[in-house]
Amino acid sequence: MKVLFFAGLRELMGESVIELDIDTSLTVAELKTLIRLPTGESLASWSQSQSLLAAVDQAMGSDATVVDPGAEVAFFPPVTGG
Amino acid sequence: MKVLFFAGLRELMGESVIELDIDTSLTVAELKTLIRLPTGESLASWSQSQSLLAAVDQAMGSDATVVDPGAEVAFFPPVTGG
Amino acid sequence: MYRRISIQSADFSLDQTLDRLKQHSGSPGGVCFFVGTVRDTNLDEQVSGLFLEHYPGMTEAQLARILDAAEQRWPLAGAEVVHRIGALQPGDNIVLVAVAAAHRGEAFQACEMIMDYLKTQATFWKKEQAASGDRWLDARISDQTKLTDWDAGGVDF
Amino acid sequence: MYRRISIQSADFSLDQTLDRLKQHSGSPGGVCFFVGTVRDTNLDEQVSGLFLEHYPGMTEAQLARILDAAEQRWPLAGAEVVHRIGALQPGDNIVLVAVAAAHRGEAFQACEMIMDYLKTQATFWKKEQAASGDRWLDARISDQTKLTDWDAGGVDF
Repeated sequence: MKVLFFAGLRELMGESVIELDIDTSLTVAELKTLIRLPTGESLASWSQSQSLLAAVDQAMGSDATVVDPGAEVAFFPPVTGG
Repeated sequence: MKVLFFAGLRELMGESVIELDIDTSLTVAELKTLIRLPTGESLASWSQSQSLLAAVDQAMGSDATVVDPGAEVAFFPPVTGG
Repeated sequence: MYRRISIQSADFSLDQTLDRLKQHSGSPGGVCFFVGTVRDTNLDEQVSGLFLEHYPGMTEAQLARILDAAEQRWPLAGAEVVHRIGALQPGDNIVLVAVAAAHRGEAFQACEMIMDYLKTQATFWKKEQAASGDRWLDARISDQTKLTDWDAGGVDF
Repeated sequence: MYRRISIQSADFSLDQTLDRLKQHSGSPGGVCFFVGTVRDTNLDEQVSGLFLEHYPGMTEAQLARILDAAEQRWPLAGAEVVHRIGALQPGDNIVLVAVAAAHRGEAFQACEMIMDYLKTQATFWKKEQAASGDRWLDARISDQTKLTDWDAGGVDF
């Protein structure tokens, strides 16, 4: 499973993409507990105080969205284009 | 007093401007009774069946608008720009 | 507010209007433009051309009054109105209204109000060359209705 | 409906967009454009530049979904969305949305809706170079509110 980070979160993670070796489906919420920032804090814990959006296969998702092992997931702050 | 005609009314009148020798103030409604189309019909009578707008000194006017002897008056159909 | 009103037979450029608005209206954030063009059909008939007549002097005065009304209602940074006159072909540009403002909602609203007023208050007339002959266009009831909506919203004109 | 979506570092031309819309969307009558530019101040600080990052692939997909939603709601003739990425200076163009339609009210509404959705749903992020250092911009609550207004009006997205 490929997980991408953008903008401020990308800088905080220190990388723009990680590969996770996961062979079952799980929810976005579950995935957030498995990803850790360089500080050791989980993304799930961090997102309790920060706005965080998630996309699954390039469409907006929520905590309940199911992620298949081959999916592309992305986490990012609220968008600021335009 | 200078009276201008535009668009379809100009073609109907056969001229774009006439000079009237009027030395007192009068209303647009009164002025319309004095102006005659080539058919002999007055503008007042014609405008009962046709949409007609009036401007006095280059601002929109109504039948009640007072016209001074030195004014520029214009009559025209509803506008169709844009 | 920066403003420019032009009645001209020549075509216009949106890119040049944008450059002027940027140059003269500070750093407004957003610009809304509307461009009206000559349609190739009207009343189910092919249109081969258009002739645009106007009332020199009054047209400019009316457009200035319309910009005054918009400026009174919204905090705008700049506006341009360009309207062509003379002979035009299907597809040709007729009118350009551009409004710069700090907030995009205000740019959209002011641009639409200026167009709605221009359609009913600016002294232009279109004569159409159609297959069945030349004809002066009639004003549209729908344009009058749109104006009433702005009046209800308190536009002072 | 004719449509074109472009994410690019190069600047864009409104005149060229208008030409393409005329060429590909019949004889639509009216085109509404919105252009967003880089402001020179933000949060009371001088801004010396901006860097725009996006999510390649998803951004294009989101913009296509936004155009789908607009097309579902109004009878449109064509639309273009151009968004720049990379390093930009104050005054530079950032975004262009252009919508051609037979009726101008629909062109205005669709253009504004596309901009409102773009602001909250398209995966772009701005990093600003200000006097006090570089900072990622925060999303605005007001942009979220505008979206809720469209949702209440029944936009399907």
